[in-house]
Amino acid sequence: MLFRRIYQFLIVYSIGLLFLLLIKSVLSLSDYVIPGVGLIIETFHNVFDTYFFDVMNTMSVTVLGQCVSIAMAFGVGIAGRRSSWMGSFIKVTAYNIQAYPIVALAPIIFILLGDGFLSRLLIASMICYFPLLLSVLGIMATPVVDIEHFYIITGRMRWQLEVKIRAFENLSKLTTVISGSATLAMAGTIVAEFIAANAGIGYSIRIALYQSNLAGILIALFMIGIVISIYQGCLETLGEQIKTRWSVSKRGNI
Amino acid sequence: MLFRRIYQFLIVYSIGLLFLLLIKSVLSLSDYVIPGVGLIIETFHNVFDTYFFDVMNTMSVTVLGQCVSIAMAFGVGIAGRRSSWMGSFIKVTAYNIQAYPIVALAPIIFILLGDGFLSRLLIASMICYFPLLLSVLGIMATPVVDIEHFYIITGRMRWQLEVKIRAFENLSKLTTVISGSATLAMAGTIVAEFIAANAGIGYSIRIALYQSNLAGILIALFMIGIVISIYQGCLETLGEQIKTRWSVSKRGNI
Amino acid sequence: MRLECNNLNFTYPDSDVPVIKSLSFSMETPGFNAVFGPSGVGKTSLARLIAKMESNFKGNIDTRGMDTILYSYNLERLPGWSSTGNHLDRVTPEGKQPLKDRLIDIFELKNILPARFSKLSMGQQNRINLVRYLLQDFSLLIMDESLANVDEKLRESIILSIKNLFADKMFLYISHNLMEVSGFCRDILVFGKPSGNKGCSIIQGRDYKKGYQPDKEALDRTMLEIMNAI
Amino acid sequence: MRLECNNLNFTYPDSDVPVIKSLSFSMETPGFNAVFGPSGVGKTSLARLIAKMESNFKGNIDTRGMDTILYSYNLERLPGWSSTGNHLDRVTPEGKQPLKDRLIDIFELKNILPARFSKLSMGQQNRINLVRYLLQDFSLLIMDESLANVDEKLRESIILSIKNLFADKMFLYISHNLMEVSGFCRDILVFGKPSGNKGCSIIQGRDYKKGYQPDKEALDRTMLEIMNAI
Amino acid sequence: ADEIELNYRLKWLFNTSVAGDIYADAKGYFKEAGLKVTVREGSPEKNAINELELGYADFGVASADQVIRALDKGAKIIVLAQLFQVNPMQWIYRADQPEIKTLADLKGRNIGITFGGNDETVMNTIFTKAGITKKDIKITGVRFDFTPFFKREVEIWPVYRNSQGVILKDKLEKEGEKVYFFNPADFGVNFVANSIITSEKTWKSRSEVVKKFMAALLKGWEAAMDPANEPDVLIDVKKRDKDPNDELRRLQLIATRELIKPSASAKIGTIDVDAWKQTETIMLNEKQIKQPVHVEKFLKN
Ligand SMILES: Nc1ncnc2c1ncn2[C@@H]1O[C@H](COP(=O)(O)OP(=O)(O)OP(=O)(O)O)[C@@H](O)[C@H]1O
Ligand SMILES: Nc1ncnc2c1ncn2[C@@H]1O[C@H](COP(=O)(O)OP(=O)(O)OP(=O)(O)O)[C@@H](O)[C@H]1O
Ligand SMILES: [Mg+2]
Ligand SMILES: [Mg+2]
Repeated sequence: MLFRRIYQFLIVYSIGLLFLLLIKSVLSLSDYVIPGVGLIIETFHNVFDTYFFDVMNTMSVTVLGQCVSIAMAFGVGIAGRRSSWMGSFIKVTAYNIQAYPIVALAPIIFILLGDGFLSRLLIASMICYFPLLLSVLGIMATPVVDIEHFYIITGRMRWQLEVKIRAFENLSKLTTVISGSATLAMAGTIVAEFIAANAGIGYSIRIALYQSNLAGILIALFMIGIVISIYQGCLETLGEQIKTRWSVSKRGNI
Repeated sequence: MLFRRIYQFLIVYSIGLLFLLLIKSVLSLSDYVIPGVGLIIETFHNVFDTYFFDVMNTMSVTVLGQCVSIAMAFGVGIAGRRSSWMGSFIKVTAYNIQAYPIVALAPIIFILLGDGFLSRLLIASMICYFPLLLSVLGIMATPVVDIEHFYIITGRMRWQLEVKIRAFENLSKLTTVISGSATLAMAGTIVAEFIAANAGIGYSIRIALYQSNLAGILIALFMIGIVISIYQGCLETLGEQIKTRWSVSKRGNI
Repeated sequence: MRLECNNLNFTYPDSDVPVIKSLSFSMETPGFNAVFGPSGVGKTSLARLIAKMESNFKGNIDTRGMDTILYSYNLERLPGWSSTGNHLDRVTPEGKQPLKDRLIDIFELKNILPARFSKLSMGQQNRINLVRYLLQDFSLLIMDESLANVDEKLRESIILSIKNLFADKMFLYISHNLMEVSGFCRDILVFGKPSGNKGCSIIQGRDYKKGYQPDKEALDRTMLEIMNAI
Repeated sequence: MRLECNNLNFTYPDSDVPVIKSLSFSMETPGFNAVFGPSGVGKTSLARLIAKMESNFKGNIDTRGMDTILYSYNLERLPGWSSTGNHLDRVTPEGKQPLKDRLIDIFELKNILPARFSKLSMGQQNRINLVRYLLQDFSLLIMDESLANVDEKLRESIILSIKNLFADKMFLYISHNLMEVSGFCRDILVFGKPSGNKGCSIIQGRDYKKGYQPDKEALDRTMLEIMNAI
Repeated sequence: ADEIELNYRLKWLFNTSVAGDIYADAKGYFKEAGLKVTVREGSPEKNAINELELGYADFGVASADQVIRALDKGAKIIVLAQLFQVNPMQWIYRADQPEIKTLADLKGRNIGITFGGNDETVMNTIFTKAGITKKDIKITGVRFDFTPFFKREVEIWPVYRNSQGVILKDKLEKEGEKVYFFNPADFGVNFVANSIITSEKTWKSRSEVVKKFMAALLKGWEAAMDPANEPDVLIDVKKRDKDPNDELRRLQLIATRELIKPSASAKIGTIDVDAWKQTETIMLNEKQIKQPVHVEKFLKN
C-alpha cells in the first residue's frame, strides 16, 4: 500500500516532468523559462538538504493542522447538522468565512495573532477544515433511521450517540475524506508559510519564486509529493486498521 | 431560506466588524491598522461601483469553475472508485496535485496557458474540486448492497448504473457538498485573480492589500459574502427541488 | 384503560389515496392483541399513527393512560461498533438484569451475544432487536413483523413467554401468520381488502396461554372468521 | 441435472465456528424445493454458497447444467429515482412483456406500479422484488424469505402460479412457514438444530400443484417428519 | 547586565539587500549597545507599521509610500533613517531592444506594472511627466513570476535592482543575452524606498533606546557596505538567506552597495528630504492620499 503510493507518485511526477521537458524542447524554450535536466539535477544537489528539513518542518505543522481541522470540522459539523435556525446560522458562518480567500484574511489574522506559529497553524487548519466540514455536515445531517429509531422512540437519543451512529455507518466515507484531507492540510500549511514567511517549504518556495528558480520549485514539489505520499499511505493504513478494529458493519450483506 | 441566509450573513459580518472595531478602540489603533467607521463608509462610497462589477465578474468565473470542478470531481471520483491499481493510481495523481499549493503550481500553469481567462478558470476549479472529489470518492467507493445485488447477480451492472445508484442513495450528502463547495469555487477564483492580477475582486483585494487599505478589504469581504450567500441560497433551493423531484428514498422509513 | 380510534383518516402527504378511511375500533388493555390484513392494507401506517410517528391524520386516537408507546419493526439494526451483548447491556435499565437474562434464555440468544449485529442471521437480528424493546418501560409495544424471520417453534415459545412475563402490558402484534394470530392473540383488528368493502372489524382470537391445550375446532373457526372478514 | 453438495464445510472468514459442517445432499432439478430449519442454522449461508457469492468453502457444490443461479432476499431495494413500474420495464428482457403482465396480475401489483419503492409497504416491496427476478433467465432461483412479509393467501396463489409458469426451472424456497414448505415443496432440505446432532436430511414435501386437494393427514405427517428432523 | 529586548521587523525576506541589518545582529553590534534585537522578515501581508502600533515590533522597515499612507490615516510614526539613497525599484529590459535614453523612448513599448504596487505610482508619474497617455504604450499586469518577460511577451519588467535584477541579469547572460535597467531617478523621478521607522511613542519616551538602536544598526550597515568586509558579510548573509548560489549573492551585495552608499562620501541613512517631499507630491497627484501630510515633519535623522 505504502510502497505502491510512493512508486505511483514517482510515475506521476516523472510524467509531469517529462511533459514539461517536452514542451521545452518543442518550443525550444531557454533554461530560464523551463530548466533543463542538468540544471534540475544541479539544483537538486544544492538544495536537497535545506528542502528536506523544510519539508519536515512543514510536515509537523501539517499533522497538527490536520488534527485541529478535524476537530473543527466535527465541531462545526455536529453543531450545524440540524436544520434549525442556529444550525443554519453556524453553517452560514462557516461557509462565509471559507468564501474569503485566505490572502484577504491573512492581514486580519496577523493583526490578531501576530505572525508566529499560531497564525501558521490557523491558516493551515482553515484551508484544510472546510472540505472535511462539508463531508461531515453531509454525513451528520443524514439520519440512519433503521438504527436511530430505537433510541429515539425510547427517549435514549443523545447527540453524542447520534453522532456516533452516523459516523460509524459512514466510517469508510469518513476515512476516505480524512486521509484525503492530509493533502489539503499540507497545501494549507505551505500557503500559510508562503504568506507568513518564516520557515518551512512554503517559505522556500516563496524565495524560489522570487528568484525565478523554477528548478527549485520542481524539486520542492518532488519533496512535497514524496512526503505526502508517505504520510497519506500511513493514514490509509491506519484507517484500514480502524475499520477492521471497529469491524465495519457491511450492511445489506445480510 | 434565501433571505435567512442573507440576514444571517449580515449578522455574522456585523459581529466580525464590531469585534475589529472593539479591538481598535481598546488598543486605540489608527485608521491605518484598523479603519474606523467613517473611513469604511467613505471607502464604501468610493469603491462600491468598482467592487460590485468586480464581484460580478468573479462570480461568473466562479459558476463556471464550479461546473468544471463538479465534472472533474465526478470524473476522477468515478474513475478512482475501484481499489484496483488504476483506481489507486488515479487517486494518487489527484491527491498529489492537490498537495501542491496553487502558488507553486501557478508559474507552471501560466507557462502552459498564459495568464488569461483559462488560467483563472483552471486555478478556481482546482481549488474547488478537491473537496468535492473526496466526498464523491467516499460515496462512489461504498457499495449499496441491497440495491446493487440484483443488477450484479443478473449481470446487468454497468458502471453508469453503479454510479447512479450510489449517487442517488447519497443525494442529500452530495447536494450538501456541492452547494457548500460554491464558497470554495469563489475562494478559488479570488485566489486565481489575486495571483493572475488582471480582473475581478481578487485583483481589487490585491491592490487594497498592497496599499494597506484594510477598509477596502473589509468592503470586498462584505460584497463577497453577500453574493456568495445569494448564490448558495439559490443552489440550496435548487438542491431541495432536485431532491423532491427525484423523490429521495427515505430508506428505513418503511 | 383502552386503545381507541374514532373515525380515523390518514393520507400520506405526497399521495392522494387515503390509506386509512374512517377507522373506528377499540381494544381493552392490557392484552396481546393483533392487527391483521393483506399486504399493503395499512397495518404499518396505523401502527405508526398510534406510536405518534406520523401526524396530519384526521379523527382521533385515544391512548390515555398509556405513557409510553413503542413501535418496533423487523428492519431495525443495532449499531456496529460493539457486540450485540454489549449493546443490550447498555440499554438495560437499572434492575432489569434478571429480566434480561430471562429473555436471552427464552429468545435463545446466548451464543450470539459476542457477535456484531451485521454478522447475525436475519432471525437472530429480529430477536435481539425485540429483546431490547422488551427491556424498556412501556405501556404498549407494537411489534411490526418483529419475529418475521424466526422459525415457528421458537416464535411460539417467545410469544407465550412474553404473554406470561408482561401480563399487565398491551401488545399489538402485526404478522401475516394467520394461525399464530388466531391462536395467541385476544383482540384482532382485521383489515378488509381495500378493493372489497368489508371495512375493519375486531375479532376475538383464542388468546392461548402457556401450557394451553390446542382446540383445533375453535381455532379453525376463528381462522375462518378472520378470513371472511378480509 | 441435479443440485448436489458433497461434504460441504464453510466457516466465515472472521469467525471460528463452522456454519456448515460436512453437508451432503442432492436434489433433482427442475422442481420447487426448500431449505428449512431453525433461525441461524445456516440456510442463508448455504444459499449464498450455491449462488457463488461466498468462496473459501471446502468440499464441492455441483451445479453442472445450471447456467444461471439467482439469489434473491427480502431486504433488497429498488433504486428510488423512478417508479417501480418503470424499473420493472427496464429489466424485462425482450419478449417477456406478456410474462411481466401475467406476473403483475398474479402478484397483485397493478396499483403500485406508479409508486416509488420507498413508498411501498413491506409486502409490496417483497413482491415487486421477486417479480423482477422471475423475469430474468435463470436455471435456479433461490428465494430467501422473499415472500416473508406477504399475507398467506396471496403467498399461496403466488407459489402455485410460479410452479405452474416455471415448471422447468428449479427453485430453492427458504421460509419459516412449516405448513407452506411441507405443502408446496418437493425436496425439503431440513437443517437440524446445531445443538442436537441430527445433521441434515432431505424430506419429501407434498408438492401441491394448482387446484390441489388438501390432504390433511398426509400434510400433518410430512410436517411431523420435518419437525422430528430438526 | 539586563539587555533591552527589541523586535525589528523588516520589509521583506532575508537576502542581500538587508545585509546591514543581518550584519549588525551577527557581529553583535546590538549586543554591545545592550540591546537584544530579534530581526524578523516581512511580507506584503505583514507590515511593520501595523506591528509598531500593535506593539509586536519596536522598529521596522517601511517604504516611503507606506509611511505617507499611514500618516494620512493618522498613524503616529517617525522616520529615523533612509536606507536606500537610490530606489531599487527599477525596470529591466533586454539590450537587443532600443535603449531608453529619453522618456519618449517608452512609447510603443509593452511595460510591466504591478497594479497597486509603488512601481505603478512611479510609472504613472513618469508618464505624466513625459506626456505619455495610455494609448501610447501597452501595460501588462505583473505577478510574481517572470515568465512573460522571459517569453518576451513583456519588454520592460519591474524588478528590485539589487536582488531580482541581479538574478535575471545572470540568468539571461547565461543564455547570452545582455540587459539594461531603466532607473526613474535618472529622469528626475525620486521616489523614496525603504526607511527605518519607529512609533512616535517610542521615539519620545525611549529616546535613549532609539539612539542606541540606530547607532548600532547604522554601524552594522557601514561595516556591511565596506568592501573590505565583503567575504565576512557574505558568510553572515548566507546563514539567513537560503540561496546556495554564492556568486549571485556577491553580485547582489555589490548592487546593494551602489544603492545604499552611492559614493564613498555618502553617509548611510541620510534622509533626502526633497525626495520625500517629491514622493508625497507624487502620491497626492496620484490620489493615493487625500491631503498633504507634510512628511518632512516626521523625518528625524
Ligand atoms: N458475515 C458473517 N460472519 C460471521 N458469521 C456469520 C455471518 N453471517 C452469518 N453468520 C452466522 O452464521 C450462522 C448462520 O447464519 P445464516 O444467515 O446462514 O442463518 P439462517 O439459517 O439464514 O437464519 P435465519 O433463518 O435467521 O435467516 C449464524 O449463526 C450467524 O450468526
Ligand atoms: N411513505 C409513504 N408514502 C406514500 N404511500 C405510502 C407510504 N408508505 C406506505 N404507503 C402506501 O400505503 C399503503 C399501506 O402501507 P402499509 O405499509 O401501512 O401497509 P401494510 O399493511 O403494513 O402492508 P405489509 O403487510 O405489506 O407491510 C400501501 O399501499 C403503501 O403503498
Ligand atoms: Mg407493514
Ligand atoms: Mg437467513
